[in-house]
Amino acid sequence: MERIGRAWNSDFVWSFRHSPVAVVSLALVLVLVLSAVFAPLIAPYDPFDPASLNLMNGFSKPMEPNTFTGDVFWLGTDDQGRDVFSTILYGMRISLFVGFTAVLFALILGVSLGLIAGYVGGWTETAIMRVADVQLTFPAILVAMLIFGIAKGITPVHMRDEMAIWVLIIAIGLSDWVQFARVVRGATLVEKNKEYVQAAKLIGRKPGAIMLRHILPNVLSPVLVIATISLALAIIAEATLSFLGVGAPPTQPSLGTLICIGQGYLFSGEWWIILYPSITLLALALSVNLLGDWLRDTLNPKLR
Amino acid sequence: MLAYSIRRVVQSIVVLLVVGLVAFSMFRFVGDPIDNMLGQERTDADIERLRGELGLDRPFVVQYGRFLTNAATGNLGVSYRQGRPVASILMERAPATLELAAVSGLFAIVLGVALGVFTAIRRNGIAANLIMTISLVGVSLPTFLIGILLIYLFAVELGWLPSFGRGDTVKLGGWSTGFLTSSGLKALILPSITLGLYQMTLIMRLVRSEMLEVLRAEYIRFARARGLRERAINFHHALKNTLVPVITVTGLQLGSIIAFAIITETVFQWPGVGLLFINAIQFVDIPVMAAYLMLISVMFVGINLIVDLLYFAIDPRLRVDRTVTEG
Amino acid sequence: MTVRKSMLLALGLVLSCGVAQANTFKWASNTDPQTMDPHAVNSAPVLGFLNNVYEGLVRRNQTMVVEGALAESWEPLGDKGWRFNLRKGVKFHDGSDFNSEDVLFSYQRASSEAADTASWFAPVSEVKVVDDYTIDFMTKVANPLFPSSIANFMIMDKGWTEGNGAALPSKDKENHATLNANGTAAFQLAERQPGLKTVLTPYGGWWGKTEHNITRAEFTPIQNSATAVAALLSGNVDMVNPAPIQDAARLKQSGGVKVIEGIEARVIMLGFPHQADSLKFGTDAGKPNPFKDVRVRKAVAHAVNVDAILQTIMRGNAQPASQLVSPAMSGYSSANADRPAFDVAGSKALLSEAGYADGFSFGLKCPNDRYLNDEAVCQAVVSMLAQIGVKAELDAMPVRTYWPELRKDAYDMYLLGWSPGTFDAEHPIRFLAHTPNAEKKLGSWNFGDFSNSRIDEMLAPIQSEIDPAKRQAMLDEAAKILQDQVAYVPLYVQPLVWGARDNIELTQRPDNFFILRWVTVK
Amino acid sequence: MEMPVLSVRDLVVEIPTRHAVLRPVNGVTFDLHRGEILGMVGESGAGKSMTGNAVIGLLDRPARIAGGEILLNGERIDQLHGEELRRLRGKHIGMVFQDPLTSLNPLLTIGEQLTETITEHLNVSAAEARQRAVDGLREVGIPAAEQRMDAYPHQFSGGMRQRVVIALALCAEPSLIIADEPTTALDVSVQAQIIALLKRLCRERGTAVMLITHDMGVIAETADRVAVLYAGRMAELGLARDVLTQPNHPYTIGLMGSTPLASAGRARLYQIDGSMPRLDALPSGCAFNPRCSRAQSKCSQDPSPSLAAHQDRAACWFGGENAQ
Repeated sequence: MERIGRAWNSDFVWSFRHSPVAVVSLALVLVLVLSAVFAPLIAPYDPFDPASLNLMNGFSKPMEPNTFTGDVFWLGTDDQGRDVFSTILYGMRISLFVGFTAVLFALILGVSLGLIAGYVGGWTETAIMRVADVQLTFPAILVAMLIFGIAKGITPVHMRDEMAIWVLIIAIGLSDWVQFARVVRGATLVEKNKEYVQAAKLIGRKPGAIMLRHILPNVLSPVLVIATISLALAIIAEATLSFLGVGAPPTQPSLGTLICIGQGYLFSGEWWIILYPSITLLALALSVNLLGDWLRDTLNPKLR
Repeated sequence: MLAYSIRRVVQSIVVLLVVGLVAFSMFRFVGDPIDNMLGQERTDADIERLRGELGLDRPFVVQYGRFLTNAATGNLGVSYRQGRPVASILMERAPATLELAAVSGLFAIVLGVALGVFTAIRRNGIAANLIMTISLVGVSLPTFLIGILLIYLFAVELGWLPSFGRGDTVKLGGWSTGFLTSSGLKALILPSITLGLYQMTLIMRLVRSEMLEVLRAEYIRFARARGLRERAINFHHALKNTLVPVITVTGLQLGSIIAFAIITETVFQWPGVGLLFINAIQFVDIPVMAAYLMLISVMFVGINLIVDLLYFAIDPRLRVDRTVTEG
Repeated sequence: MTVRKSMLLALGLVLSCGVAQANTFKWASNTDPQTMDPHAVNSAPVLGFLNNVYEGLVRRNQTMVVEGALAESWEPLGDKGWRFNLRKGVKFHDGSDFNSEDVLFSYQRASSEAADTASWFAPVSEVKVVDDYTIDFMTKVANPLFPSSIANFMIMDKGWTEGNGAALPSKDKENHATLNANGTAAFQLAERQPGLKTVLTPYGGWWGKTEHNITRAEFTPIQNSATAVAALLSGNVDMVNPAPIQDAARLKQSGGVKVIEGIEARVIMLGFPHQADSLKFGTDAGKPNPFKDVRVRKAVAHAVNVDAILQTIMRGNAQPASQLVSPAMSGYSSANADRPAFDVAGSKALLSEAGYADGFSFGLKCPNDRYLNDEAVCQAVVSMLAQIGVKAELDAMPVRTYWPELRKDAYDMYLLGWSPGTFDAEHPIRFLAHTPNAEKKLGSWNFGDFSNSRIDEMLAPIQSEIDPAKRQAMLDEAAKILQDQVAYVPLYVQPLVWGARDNIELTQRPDNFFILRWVTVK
Repeated sequence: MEMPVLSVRDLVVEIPTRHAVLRPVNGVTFDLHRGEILGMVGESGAGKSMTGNAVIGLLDRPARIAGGEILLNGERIDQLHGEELRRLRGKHIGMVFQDPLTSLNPLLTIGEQLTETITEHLNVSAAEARQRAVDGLREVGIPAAEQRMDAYPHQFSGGMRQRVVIALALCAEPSLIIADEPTTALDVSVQAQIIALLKRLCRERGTAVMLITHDMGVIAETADRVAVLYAGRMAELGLARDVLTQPNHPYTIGLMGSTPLASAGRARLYQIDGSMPRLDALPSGCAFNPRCSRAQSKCSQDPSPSLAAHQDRAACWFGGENAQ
């Protein structure tokens, strides 16, 4: 109890409680993530079960009974009669899955490479950081596209759809590890020369393990900030790639794919097919961004 | 400085060689070039002839060397999809992308620096906070959505600006420019805003945070303690120091503009290299992809070199004379 | 009204008059003709575009009826072939004269190995120049349809083509003829930027009677259909082909824009693997191929609710199809005009009869950039098949990778659209129904290897029969066999939807060719 | 007696936080006369820099002057804002910061920094400003001052840079200099030179100096009078000679005792137990009482007696008697 009380009163939580923006955006993120995770329970329809679709429900307007079937859909339906609300929930699942997994992949890769570079030093460090520099000169989205393009060339045609999600994750993750590596390497360089590490070396403890124990806590807050901001970037990158038709396939539509599909109905009056996924994407990216911004300000007060 | 420059140039060449290797490997190993170049009704003789022509029977290193010398002399292969030399396709498309990138880069830098300085100086003001919040919306809004929104608003609903393409262009030598016709200039507006907006917000936020950092510096306090005017402090003392880190990142951002042009060009059907590239990805047109990669990397490396040199111009600490008076 | 305002108005009037006199016509399509060489690529976008620049011996008029072009008249040489009497005084755009040497040269070029149009000349045994303005095309057997089958065979100038080193067409390399053109038609190529812009200007020396009032025509490919619609709505282009079907209603409502609708000759259908032993995709991959059983194919035919597809995805703009050609084609079998009814119960019964009461899983291949809303139609088919317990895994891809996949037999079911180039029911029998025979260039698009000896037997008589009644009887029989065997499941006839500004008058031909010389700008 | 250059009365500086309002400076009172050097000593956090910043009007938000008054040459300056405050800085009050490395703008030549300050405050031509700048540099002992005008800060050593900083602080001829730990960041060998320079220049011009430091050695060498701060309050104020040799306040005694230089003659090093309390946890009564070896019950109940300028030396109930 006391610990909870202390945590509740800690500066971090205090400044969170007193930042309406942070509270609202965290609430929004939680609502969106939870509704994506529990999409199968929340969504009134399963948009991926073709047997449940009735083509005659196609293009139902939001909250209005369909002319042929009389069914009512909250946010309307798309050309196939799929409930837009359910599709958004499932699409967000894919967007978030790709986003989270890609960031996790980038984080693990970046943190390990940063640790190795900072700790081992010498030739290894030069090699890793050179690669990082080179990659940093290329925008993430381009790197992701290239990886996607190459993967598309390598995978057999019929595997492309199945592989697409994983290719996306790897492409976005690989394009995003550099920031993590840089921060961790910097912290490692500082920590490496501290006395306890030298002492640990002297008494024959494995310094690597010690470093891990001491460095990770030190870099936790910058890594958290980078991860949050990266998550927003990854979600947008995924949406962009899918929109360009080099991302999630229509069989596993993410928010970007839905917007891409909806764009075809921009002028035909079925505005809900593009509007609602766009709003969802914006809400998701904005709330994660706001949270990241707040985290950066709070954990890194000198930037406030 | 000379040593430094030489080192940078050598590094750039290494980068280009690595990128070249990636590009070559793509060409060589992603999909069978023979398969892609010959149609359905090919004969074994055709395959052998092409294999010889392309030198695919030689050792890898020889092939790579040949690829590089070809690339250096402007021979980038033939597009699988269009059946035309990639180099000439790129030459046709490059002006469109470069003009778009230049205009949106200018837009992003001018507005980004101005707004960044403004929000840093008035960091507690209502307007500054509003701008910061809007900028977060801007960062969270994917480029393609901005483009669609702008088209819908300004082209379809209001009918003020064209929705696609470059308008009329004028040929100047081998360069087709849209700067000289009114329709060309009008056509530039929406894509430039779309492309520049994201970079603008990034530059703005960067300038703001760097400026805030600088404004906290001791020499700014000292300048205040000396009774200098706020304007002199902000624009003479702080801005100059802010620009040093901003230049690096902005240089990188300019590189990204060329890459992000892919999205804008798709939305606006802007006939540049980005649109070419995205089509190449969809059709797995490897020579075009490889050539685009090489072209972009040459541009990036060039931009980076320029940025490094700009550094020298702005920051006296990096210049050669390091005479120190003992005291 | 103030003086200033009226002056501005007057100035505006002057300016708009100036523009009106210049009559620049801009149009957009989703694909760029990939070459300017009329023999290098046999695809509708290329041939349709080049029909404005090059001409054939014959051409089709607004209602698809064949009429003379570079040939003033033609007559059969018994059952040995056809004689064409060429038009005199025709000049190519570069000023050189047109004569029978050019026709012979073009024949040799278009039928060469390097050309993509060689299959058109499969029936031809020999071409003989009689004199400067007379030329004979000899056929192996009697071929009453030959003149109408070569409406897209375009004539190039021998001197120009050879002189520029383009004696043979080039599919995968650039040559002079892929970027330049020298035809005889009403328009000449003024500027060509592949993938960006192509400009045509009227040819002053054209032999025909000018019906258009265009002074300059600019073509821009716009891949993204929404962008194309935006361009039309905002007046950046005068015409788009195609206009997205879903936008037709909106375009009709908005001022200044109209929609031109028609029925294309193209029939959209589902195809099956008739010879494959096992399924290749889905969870049942490797299990025996159920589509070999006609009852399963019938079940599929009854499971697809074509009316629903037309109602929603096609927005009521298309008509259901019962056979491989649309009613507008010659040789259409009115006797077999009924298509299988939508009947889930009957479909399920057929399935359990065939031993698939619990359904099965397979892979459906589909293009996503070839036909109107092709992918959406496939998705709808997937959900309709799901109602009868058959699980289709959809794999949609660009057409460039689609055809190679089909040629590799990498499908369990596929979507195909077929537009008979001859506007006759014989055409799909030759390409889609006859047992594949590479040597005779027959059944070349019969990916599923459908084979029926009676059909194979009837093709030659259908091709050579002169008596319409006898011919129709054979075509009726063929249509019946294909329906009974469910060789394909014809779904609907694809609609043609073009969008244009109100001040544009144009003619929409059912083959989806856009002919500039019928355009007037008001 | 002539009017003091600086007169601080009951100065209170507050920092509102979410838990409480902190008072880093709480009722500080002192005078500073022309040509006089007042040493301000105390541990870090005692409020000496805060006092200096309050005087020159450079308190960082949310810190603010909450009470008392500050008079410069008889005029109140604690309520000035914006433009008036700006004109005061540099022109009437100069400041020298601790670290010469960071006090100078790295991207401007020292000539630019000097002339911009001079033209800002003195109505002189550009040429004259430059001449004054060169003179200023010469005065602080920069060799080849003319040429060095166009050098950038990084081309100077630390000591030289601090000389430049002093030249900058003095160039508009202010009547008061606030030197906030001017030698702390310098090499020991250079410290004495800088202190000597500062002392000489101020004596020559009659500039009053508020010398903030924690270095008793510097105080002993330089200051005319000494103010000892503890937890935002003035503990002791008196002539340097007296305070250093005969400290009255128990804290000062401890401070002297823990300073090697001053305690050289004593038998043992005197150590104060514990550390200065945090501002948000000040004890009741005299802030020093928990650490004071002489504390009595009175000390924990009543605040220590206030210290009126020039009257008592130490703010201690027992200071006067017990010290001797």
